[in-house]
Amino acid sequence: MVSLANSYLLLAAILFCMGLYGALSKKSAIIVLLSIELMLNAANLNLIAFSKYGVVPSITGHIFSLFSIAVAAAEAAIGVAILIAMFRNRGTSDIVDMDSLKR
Amino acid sequence: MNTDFTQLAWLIPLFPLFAFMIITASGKSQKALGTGASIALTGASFVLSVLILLERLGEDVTNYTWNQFHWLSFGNFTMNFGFEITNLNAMMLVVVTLVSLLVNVYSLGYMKDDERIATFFGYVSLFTFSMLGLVISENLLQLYVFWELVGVCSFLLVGFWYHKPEARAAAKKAFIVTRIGDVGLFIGIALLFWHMPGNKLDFTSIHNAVSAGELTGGIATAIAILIFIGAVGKSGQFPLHTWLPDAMEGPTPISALIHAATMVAAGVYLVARTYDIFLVSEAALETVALIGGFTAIFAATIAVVQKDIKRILAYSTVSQLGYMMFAMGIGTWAAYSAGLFHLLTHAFFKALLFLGAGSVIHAVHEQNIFKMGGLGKTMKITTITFAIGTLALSGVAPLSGFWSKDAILAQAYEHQPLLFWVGLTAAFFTAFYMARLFFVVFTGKSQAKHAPHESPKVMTVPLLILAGLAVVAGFVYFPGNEFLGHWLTGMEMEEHVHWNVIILSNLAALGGIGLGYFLYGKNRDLTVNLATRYKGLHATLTNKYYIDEAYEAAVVKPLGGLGGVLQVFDRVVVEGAVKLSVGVMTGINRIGVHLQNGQTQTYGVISIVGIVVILLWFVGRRFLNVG
Amino acid sequence: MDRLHVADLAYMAPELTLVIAAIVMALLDLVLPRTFARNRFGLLSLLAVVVSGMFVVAALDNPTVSLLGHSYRVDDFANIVKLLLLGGTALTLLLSYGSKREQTNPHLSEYYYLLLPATVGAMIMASSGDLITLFVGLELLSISSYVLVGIRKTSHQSSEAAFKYVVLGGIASAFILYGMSFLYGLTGTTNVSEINTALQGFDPSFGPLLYVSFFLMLAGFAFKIAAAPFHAWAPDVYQGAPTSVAAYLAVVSKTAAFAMMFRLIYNLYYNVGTTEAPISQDLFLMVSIIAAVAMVVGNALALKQRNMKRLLAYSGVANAGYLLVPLGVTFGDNFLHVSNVNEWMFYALAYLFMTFGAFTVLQVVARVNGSEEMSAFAGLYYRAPWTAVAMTVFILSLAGLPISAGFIGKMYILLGALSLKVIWLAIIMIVTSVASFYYYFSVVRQMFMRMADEESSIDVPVSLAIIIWICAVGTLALGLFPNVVFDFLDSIFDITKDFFII
Amino acid sequence: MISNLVTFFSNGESVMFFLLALATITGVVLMNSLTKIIHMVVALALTFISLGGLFIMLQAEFVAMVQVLVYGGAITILMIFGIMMTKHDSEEPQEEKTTPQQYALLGGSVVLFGILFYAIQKAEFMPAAFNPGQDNTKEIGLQMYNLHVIPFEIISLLLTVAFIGAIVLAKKEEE
Amino acid sequence: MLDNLPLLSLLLFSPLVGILALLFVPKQNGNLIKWIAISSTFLPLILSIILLVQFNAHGEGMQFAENVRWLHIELSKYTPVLEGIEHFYYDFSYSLGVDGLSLPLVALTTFITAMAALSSVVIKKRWKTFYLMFLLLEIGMLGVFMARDLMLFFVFFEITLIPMFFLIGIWGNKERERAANQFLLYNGIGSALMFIAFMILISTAGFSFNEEKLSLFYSGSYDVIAANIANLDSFANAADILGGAFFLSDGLKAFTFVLLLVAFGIKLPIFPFHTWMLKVHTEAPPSVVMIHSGILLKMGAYGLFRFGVYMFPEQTQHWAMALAILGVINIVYGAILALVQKELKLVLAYSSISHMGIVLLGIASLNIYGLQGAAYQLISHGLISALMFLIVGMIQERTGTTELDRLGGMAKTLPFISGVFLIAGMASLGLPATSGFVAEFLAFLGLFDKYPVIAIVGTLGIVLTAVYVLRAVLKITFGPTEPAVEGLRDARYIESAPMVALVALILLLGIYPAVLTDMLNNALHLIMRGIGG
Repeated sequence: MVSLANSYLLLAAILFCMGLYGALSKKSAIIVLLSIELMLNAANLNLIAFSKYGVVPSITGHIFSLFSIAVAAAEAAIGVAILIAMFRNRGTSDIVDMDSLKR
Repeated sequence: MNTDFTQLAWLIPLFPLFAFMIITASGKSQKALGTGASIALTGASFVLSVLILLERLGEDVTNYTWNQFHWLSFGNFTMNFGFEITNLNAMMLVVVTLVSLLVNVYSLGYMKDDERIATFFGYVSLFTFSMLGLVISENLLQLYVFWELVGVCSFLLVGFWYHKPEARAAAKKAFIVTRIGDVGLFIGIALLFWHMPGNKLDFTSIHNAVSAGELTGGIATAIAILIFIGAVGKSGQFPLHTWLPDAMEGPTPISALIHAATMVAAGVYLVARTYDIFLVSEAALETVALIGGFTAIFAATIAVVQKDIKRILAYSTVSQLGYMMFAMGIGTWAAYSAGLFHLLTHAFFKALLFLGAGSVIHAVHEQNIFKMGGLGKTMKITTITFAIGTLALSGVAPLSGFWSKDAILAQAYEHQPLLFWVGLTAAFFTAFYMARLFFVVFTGKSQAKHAPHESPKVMTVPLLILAGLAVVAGFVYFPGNEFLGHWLTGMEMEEHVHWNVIILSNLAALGGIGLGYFLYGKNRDLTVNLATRYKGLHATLTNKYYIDEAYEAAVVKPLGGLGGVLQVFDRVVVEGAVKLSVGVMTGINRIGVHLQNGQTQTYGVISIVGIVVILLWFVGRRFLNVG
Repeated sequence: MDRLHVADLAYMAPELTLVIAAIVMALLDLVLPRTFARNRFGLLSLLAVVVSGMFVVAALDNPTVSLLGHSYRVDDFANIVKLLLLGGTALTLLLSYGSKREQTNPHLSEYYYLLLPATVGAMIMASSGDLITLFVGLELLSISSYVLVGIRKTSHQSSEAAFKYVVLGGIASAFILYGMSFLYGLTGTTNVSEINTALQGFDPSFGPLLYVSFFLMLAGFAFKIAAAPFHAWAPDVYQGAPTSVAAYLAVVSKTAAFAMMFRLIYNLYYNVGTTEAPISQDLFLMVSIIAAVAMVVGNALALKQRNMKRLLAYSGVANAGYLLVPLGVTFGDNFLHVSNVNEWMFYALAYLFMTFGAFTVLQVVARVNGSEEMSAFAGLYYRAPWTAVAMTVFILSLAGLPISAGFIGKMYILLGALSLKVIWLAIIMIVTSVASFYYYFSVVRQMFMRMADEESSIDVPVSLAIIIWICAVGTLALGLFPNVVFDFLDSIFDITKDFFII
Repeated sequence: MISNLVTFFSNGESVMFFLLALATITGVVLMNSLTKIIHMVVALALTFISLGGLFIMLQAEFVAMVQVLVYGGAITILMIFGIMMTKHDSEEPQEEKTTPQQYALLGGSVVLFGILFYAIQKAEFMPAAFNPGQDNTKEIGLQMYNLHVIPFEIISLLLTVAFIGAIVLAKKEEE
Repeated sequence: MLDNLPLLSLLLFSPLVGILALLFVPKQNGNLIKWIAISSTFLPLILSIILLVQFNAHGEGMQFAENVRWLHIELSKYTPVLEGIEHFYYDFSYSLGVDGLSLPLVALTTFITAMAALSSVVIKKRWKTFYLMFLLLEIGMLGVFMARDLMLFFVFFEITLIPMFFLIGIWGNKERERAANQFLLYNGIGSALMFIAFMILISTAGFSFNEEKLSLFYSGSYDVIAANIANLDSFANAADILGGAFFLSDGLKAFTFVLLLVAFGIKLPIFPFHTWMLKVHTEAPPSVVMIHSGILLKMGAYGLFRFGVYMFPEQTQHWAMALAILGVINIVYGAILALVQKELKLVLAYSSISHMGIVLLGIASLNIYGLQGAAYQLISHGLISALMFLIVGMIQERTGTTELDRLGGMAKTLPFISGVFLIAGMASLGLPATSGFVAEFLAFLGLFDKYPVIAIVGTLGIVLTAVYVLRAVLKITFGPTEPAVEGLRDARYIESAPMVALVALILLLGIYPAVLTDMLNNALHLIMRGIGG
């Protein structure tokens, strides 16, 4: 066992998949949004891990992950804002109730 | 040789065509113009035909051919049309124009009250044109063209009284049944085309090719039989005879012209025209002889029990045409001449009989012979001429029918003894049913509702002329005077006098007449007894051996059934296949729309499944060597 | 170390114009009294777009400029795409300007100053050669569009659509980012050309990872362009969003995502792999498969659709498939077929005209009948003949029938595919096009063969009429004289200099 | 097998990694199994914070700080606000039976993980020496404002847009 | 003077004159619209007669050729590997020309369109749109027969679909919309397959080298492609140039040939691709069916000649047997089904299927007789079916029905129409002295050389044709007068004019076929050279 690179990547993969699972299985819209954040976070973990253990280690990974954190925050904010607007209109925040647009 | 008139032979068909055009252009209201044009121009054709005939009666005549009309041409290939005058043609021209002229005149009286008389004359002219065109055709394809055209004219005239459903059915049947024969001829022509050196179809080339031995063996047999199938259709030979009796739905002059004298004889003419091919194939000749002989006796037996005057004559025509065919099938030039000789005489006396029948129908407005009776008293001329016709047809010496029939029987006697007896039996039946017809119609008590009257002059004069011809036409060819045979074939005919044949045939004729007189002239009640005693036989005969029913069951019904099946096939299988392929798309549509349920997470799952499937496929394919 | 100089900002003039306009409007919105009609911002935005477009035109055919390690590039691929994007934005502005319902939105001014940043994001996507910049541009576009979709916030359909879009868009972003992170890990850089160089000699053990990373990114992009099986959001979102936003998503957003895909996929993966393991072949085959699936699914789903917006969404799915074909078929062994990018650009232009035209006619009809169902089109020919004729032109073009831009576009794509003998894809493409006749022509049937309940004629607002005319004339002109565009592309665009980042 | 484990745990770094990874995964698992929404959010906060720890192990101190601040702080708080502003049943409703969709999702996620697992296991990373510089915060700053200044500026625009957008969407209409 | 005019373009776009004129007439002005439209269909007719007069029947190849660059897509910039080449491009031209095969079809098109325009005066609504579509359709059809570039051909082929869709869908009978849809989809599939085949041809056989200009190009030109396929040294026949990128292998050739066969087979139609046209025949307005059955079906056969047989002589030889069998199936199947239909239009629809089988037979015979027969059948059937539907239109207008059971005895009330109907029927069943006979005769004659047995089976169709034609024609014209036929008015002058003209042409072609066969000859001769029969 020379490096922990693969372990970090695996951890990220687990987080990504669980985030994905959560995003697509949870009924609560808030948790769905959080699960998406988790997926982005898994990617961040990947970036940081690669910036140390990658083929060509570099600081760029850090920068990339900073950008992605910013993006994730913005997305979360917009998501919650839309959810609030949605809640005002429909009185529910369950994602399963959002099916007036279909077929 | 003098060819002044022969060169002009192309005018002969054109005259009646011109008449047809005049009538078509002037419309059906111009009755006088229409009938006049038709009679005058047919007359012109007749005159020209006679002149040509006279021109050809001299010695050292050669066939005259002109064929410079490039009907069809592409590349190196040209199909020329033209006309050819041989002695055979010349004879046919005279027969056709003469009968046509007489029928034209006769129709003036017969059709007087029909409002479409001009149309009628138009059709007759068109028919005359086509028939003459057929006669002077220079090659087989041209002949085929006119062959079909006469068929159409026949169809039009059979269906002339189109509002009658029977006329419609008869016209349809006439056309379709002859068409079956035509297809045979068509195939024959196509095969001939490919097996003739130089792809020629004109009769001269055919003659040359056959003489040079370039057309022999199986293919010659095939072609000959196919051509004969054409003749079978047109001449109402068994098994394609069924249309001819039905065709009697047409006006009677038409029956005389088309279905007795000219068009139906075209089959015989066709065989004669292509006789070279038949001569190289024993099998083909035998077929012709067998079919002809069988038809002769077969149709004669049916005629014995028919009640409709025209139908009796129609079956008689079928039977006589069978006679001619079987003469052709004997395969000697003498028999050939005899067949054509019979064609000539038959044209006259059968036309006579039909026109006579027409005169009767005109008088009583009835076609069932048992509802007539006793007409001999009121319709003298008709009766006498009809009697002449009857005798001629029965083959009583020395009327024309006797000579021609005798010529055939003599040849059969020499070459095909079996067929001789067949012919003789047929002759007996012929005489019998004609006697029956004659005695029932013209003697005994009158059964008619209307008071019968003699027909006007325009109708009786043609009868008289034809009667005269029926008497004398036989003298152009009899043992000792082989003029016709020699003239037609260009060979020396040596006709043997077979007294036994002469006596037997006369006996048969007289026997038939005698029996007819015995049964229908004197003891008519007996016939009823006979009919009840031999119920089955009687029914078989009245129903014409159930041939129509057999066709109905064997061809028409299955065809309709097949049509129904294919209709279902078309709707279910063919369209079903289309629907199936459409179904793939709509299937995807249904699944897709079902998944489009508005649930965000479902959408995500669809994507995940998509990703996983494609990734598994590719990663597996490349790295795990699976899939 | 590379640095950005003030002078370099001149190269970014098109984007800066839009940014400045957006900021100015945001400030004006605060300052100006309520009585000031905010729809004038629409004209201001249009002005900004035009100015930005002029900057782009001025930059056409200049030598390629690359700033900060390809983080920002001005080349003709980017310029042409930017023209498409700006054109689409201009039409969007006109469309919303002519839409009564959108004009009464209390957040009209926000609509305008969100639309411009979205376009900036799209433009950045077209002109960057760095993963980080690309990702950020993509997110700028995405986040702005989430808001735009939900801007009619009192309508629950609008917010529902927005939320769906956020959730699925977020997942897609996560996929892209995750995929990019692997790419970064395997090469240690985010610079596209450097990644390609590094991948040329990659360690075979990274093979599966390369596939996975490629496909994760592909899935994310396919989501953005609404290619099946990542398409399911599109109909719902289009239906919920205001028409102008739906048109914007269908055209501008999609074009930008395509531009990014072309740039990235070719630059990153072209010629990667060895003869034994021709990885790039596999990767391009994946694209072809996605294209095929999109064509089939898009057209199949549209077959019985009665809502016009959803129908156009499905049609967009199918069109995404068509547009992916030039990407999937690559160049061939001997560089025989190198017109891929041109094919895409031509069809994207055609798609811009026909889709925008169709959305606009839909807007005209919905405005009068208050319904977006297909039945609202009944008897249109008798109520507004020229509009119906224009709609027919758009439909013919969408269906790929001559003489229209869509036909030439599809023909060009097919020629490309068949010059490399990719027959299966060509057959799928053309057969599904034929299947699309079914639903496209049911609109025609409504317009021409059914009678409307009302017979009164329809007036078309000027701004909408302008769009319809521009699109109809454009569609026909591209069909009749496509060589104008071909020659233009030929004179401007050079794939080696303007597309590949070396 | 066991010897592998022994070597693994003989290394302090590894032990640290193991603990943090355990915490991370525990958070996620809890998120997926808890029923109260607020608990789920807190469980995820655990994950986010442990990830910060992992970042520190990876010599990304600055990013770790940002991670804890943004994720562990801002986003978690945002979500809690979100929960409070939208009336929640606060219970994750339990489905009685598993739908085909859930099977598909579970299968899909597991297979996706399987593929990732396979790909990651296949990869052999031969790490070069990572030199984050003396002060990687400074290094990040230098790079951010030089090489990556354009995305940085765009992010500022993005945040503005998000800010305006969030206000527009979440603001209550005065009527 | 005429030599300098682009006659073909003038002809092709002459219907535009009518279109433009119509656009300026208010739609309420029905009579003016009709007269403008009808007279404007005579403009192309006159031009096509001028062409016929000017045409040199013995000249080889294309005449009146025009060639203008239409689509030129430069590729050289992107293709680094082609050293020493200055240009590399796609080249699709607006290129027109007529030869002995296409000119008669052009004339047929203008003639039947004019006749159909005359017979369309009975259209009851929306004349303006009707005639606009009508004229548009004419442009499309003319283009198909004149185009010398594959892409142009395809464009015109597709253009015909759209006006037809409207003509069926707006003015048809009850199920018009379904019929229009079916028409569009089936034909769409057909032309899609054709498009693929064309593209394959362009990207392989179309690839050429111009030494003078040092340029390589993909050409869409029919002549270039045909020449390249035939030329053994061309790129299309080289398996080794650039890895066989342009190699049209035997497999690919067979594939393309089958694609073309199916594509044109749908149009023709060949069994089992015929179901679509039943609906069109029953639902479309009769004057439109005149055009559909008279000309549009011929486009399929024309394509089969031009692209199938001429470009792929080997494949044609190889598939000749299959074609012959398909032809016979078409003939017999169509005939038997025509026999059981209860609706006159369906009888005629199946009859078209049956008659188009003759075209296949002619092609399959691979000799000049057969080809002549097939080509002759195109013209002949065009005229006959146009005449038939002209009459159907009149019957339908007068009685409101075309069901056989409800019609009868028309000869009494409508003698003129009945007479013409009878003539049409006779021509349809191949009566000598009508054009139908010549075609049938030549096609069968040709086939008898090659496949006598199949031909004999096929002749069964001749009998069946007689049966179904007479069944239908006699049911309607003969027999007792049905109530629906009572008290009707015979043909008006404007109706009888097209009838007389059509009958005259049918008879002329039947009596003196050399006028047409001579013209066809040089075009078919070229085809023969390929298949070397």
